[in-house]
Amino acid sequence: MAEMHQILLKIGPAAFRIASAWRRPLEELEALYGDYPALTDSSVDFTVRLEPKKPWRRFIRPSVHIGGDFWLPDAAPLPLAQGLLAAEMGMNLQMALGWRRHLLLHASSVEKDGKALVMTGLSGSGKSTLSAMLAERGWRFMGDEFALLDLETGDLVPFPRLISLKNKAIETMQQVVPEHRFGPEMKATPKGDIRHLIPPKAAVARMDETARPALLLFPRFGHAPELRDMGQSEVFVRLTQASTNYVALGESGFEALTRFVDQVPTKAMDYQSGEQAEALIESLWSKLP
Amino acid sequence: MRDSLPLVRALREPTSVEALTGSQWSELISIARAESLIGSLAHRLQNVSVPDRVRAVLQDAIEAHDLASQQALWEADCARRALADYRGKIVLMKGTAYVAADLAAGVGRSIGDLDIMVARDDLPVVESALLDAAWEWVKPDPYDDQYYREHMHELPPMIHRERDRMIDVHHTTLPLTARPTPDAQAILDNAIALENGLYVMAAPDMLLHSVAHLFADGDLAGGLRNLWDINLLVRQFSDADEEFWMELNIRAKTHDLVRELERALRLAARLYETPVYRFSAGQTQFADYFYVRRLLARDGYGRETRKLTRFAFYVRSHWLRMPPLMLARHLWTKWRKGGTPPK
Amino acid sequence: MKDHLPSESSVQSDQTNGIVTRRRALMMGAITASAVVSIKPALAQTAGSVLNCEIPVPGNNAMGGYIDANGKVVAADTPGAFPPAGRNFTGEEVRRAMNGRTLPGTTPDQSQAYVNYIRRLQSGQSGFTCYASLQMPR
Amino acid sequence: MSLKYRAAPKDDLIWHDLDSMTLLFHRPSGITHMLAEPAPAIMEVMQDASLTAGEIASRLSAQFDIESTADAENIVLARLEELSGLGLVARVSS
Repeated sequence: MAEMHQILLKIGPAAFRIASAWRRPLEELEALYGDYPALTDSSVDFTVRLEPKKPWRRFIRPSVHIGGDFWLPDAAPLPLAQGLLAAEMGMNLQMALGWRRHLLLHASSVEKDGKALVMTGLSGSGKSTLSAMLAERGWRFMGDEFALLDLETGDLVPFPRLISLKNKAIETMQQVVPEHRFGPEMKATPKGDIRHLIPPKAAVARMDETARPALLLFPRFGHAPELRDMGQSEVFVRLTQASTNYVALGESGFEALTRFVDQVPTKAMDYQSGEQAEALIESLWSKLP
Repeated sequence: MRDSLPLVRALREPTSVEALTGSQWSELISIARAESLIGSLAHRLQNVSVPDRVRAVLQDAIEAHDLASQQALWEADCARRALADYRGKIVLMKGTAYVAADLAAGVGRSIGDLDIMVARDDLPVVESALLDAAWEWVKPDPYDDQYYREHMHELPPMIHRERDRMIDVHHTTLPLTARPTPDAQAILDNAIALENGLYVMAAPDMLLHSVAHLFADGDLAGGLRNLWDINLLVRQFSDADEEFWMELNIRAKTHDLVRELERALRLAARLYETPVYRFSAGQTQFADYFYVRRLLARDGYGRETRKLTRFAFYVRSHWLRMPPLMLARHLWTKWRKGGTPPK
Repeated sequence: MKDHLPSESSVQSDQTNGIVTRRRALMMGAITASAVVSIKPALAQTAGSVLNCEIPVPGNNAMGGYIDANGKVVAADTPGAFPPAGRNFTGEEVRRAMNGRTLPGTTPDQSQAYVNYIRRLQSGQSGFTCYASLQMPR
Repeated sequence: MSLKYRAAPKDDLIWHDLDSMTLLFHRPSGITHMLAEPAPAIMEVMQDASLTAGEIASRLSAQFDIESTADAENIVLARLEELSGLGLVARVSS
């Protein structure tokens, strides 16, 4: 079998071994995750594999197949130039399918005064961009992809991986964040144009520090600014569908999610610009107990 | 690591893992996950000291498999209720049976589909009762369907519309085209009733089904796991019953599985140190070497290795299941359609 | 989830707050109106948002088969049916096709037949998890 | 005589009220069900007894103001069949 290169990464509570048939994606990861704390020992939770589907695909029109400890059928390979994206997808996949120590929600989150704002919604809702933006304006960034809920305490645990910016969000963030915090630009990936952004230093330094979930928002981009109440039943169902491991956790997932829905005030938020969203969020945040 | 021996060693001798480095642990975990043995490994290592992160990984596996076995029992109960009016025996097979019968082989074992066995003559009744209770056919292909019905040991797989769980309804333990021909009626006759009215196979039949499953019903994919089942079943059955080896001998002849049993026991003894000394498993054969080579064909990243050996076993699995003329016809039909045979 | 999750207005329970002074009212609903929905795993979310996926037409278990207008797999060379697509379609291409565009490299009728095939996919078949991810509301 | 039904054992069930519906976590299957009225009320009045649809309907009307134009017993029967398909109530053989 062909040799593999590998690196180890620790993001929040999870440790990964990324093995790749090519050096390039690992070099890109190394540069972007350079300031993350090293693993204290080399045992990990998950292994991600980036390898050619057929041996010759290592050299000829190299395409990266995402594999690892947990995998899904139907995965399409990516060109080697998008190897960094493949690695990130591989890590997300391990978390989505294999992580059981927290209830996992597809949501972004930021923190202030020990309280967390959680934003969930379908792709295109702008939850990732909002978290990246708020992180540059006095909030601590906790994660743009997964929100991890502690099964016993209900606290939110940070998972501050690289922020994955898509399409227009790249330009928006380039106006407020210096160039050296950006990864390579990947044009026309299956998810559009993608550029990764290194979270602010505080997010990485405090990645073991939990926060109390205080507000849940379902943002929706492109509609006139408005806040709406949501029924508990709707919130519950949407969160089960936003969670990759709700069913897999069984009773402890049920307990954690019902507690979350009971305790965390929730709003649907429409907005057309970052400024509008920030104003709406501040108006809600100032009224929290 | 070049092969999956570290997994075999850890299962066989749990305290051996105390010497592992962090990166060796990562390799062991990847191999165990790929071989669907992570739950079994986690249970084996419960009283051994391991690094904190590894402990968390193992604990995750224990909880995931606890839930899975509970759901497997529930799925069996759903089938029982759907077949409440069926008077024949419904025999649970494989993982679900081990859990339902509270056997060591069920602890931490991964369980996928629900496998049950009923009398062949009753298949139409059982099939229509399941279809009434919201199970549906999975495969849309008429050739596959016909192939299953004429030559296989089970109905084409069905899936439950709401729960997304598959059921395989068998009428014997091996494809009808395979050379050994197990005595399905004898299995049903000797099956043991559980409290809820479902059945499991008697000990020797259960072991022999596991053996048949290991060799004849596949290309040895998942072989390490199947062999681990065999190891645990042998240990538990032979401890519990003095007569077990004798009965096993007799039943192996009944089911035409003597050679397969011998080989399975040799391989289990070799890899897992299964105590088979009271059974004459025969001398090590040269071919055993290839079996071991195939069983251990996975590296420390969890990747399949030894492609040639794997391919040889794949071809062999079809050879075993069908007489040559039929194999040719089958491959011809499949080739014209450009695919591989149903597995 | 089932498709027909009752809207909230159609199923109002009447849980009075505070002291109950009269008997609770109970809405009985209609005989045919289902009263239970069961939460299913969000595999779709996982596949759709974590992974880039694709759908073979037809899948591995029916490879070489033709696709008729209704999306059924039929024997090769069946008149009126379309040959295998010869390439996998990405989730995004299928999503666009379900919204009325044609799949790349196909005629409109062929595209419709393939989309019908994809709509009939069930769990366990190649492409199902990808198709399921397209079912999520966006 | 008509068919009797019995609710799943209490220990198998965890109930949780939301604003407009009731959640029911069923331990043996690990499945979360979301119940609209009258299903939660039916399971509530069944308690541990084996009852016919008619008996359940009369327990319901003793406890609630029934708002229905159709025949309550037939609606109860339809809900019982739905619940038994999910394994939340069992048909009792007599």
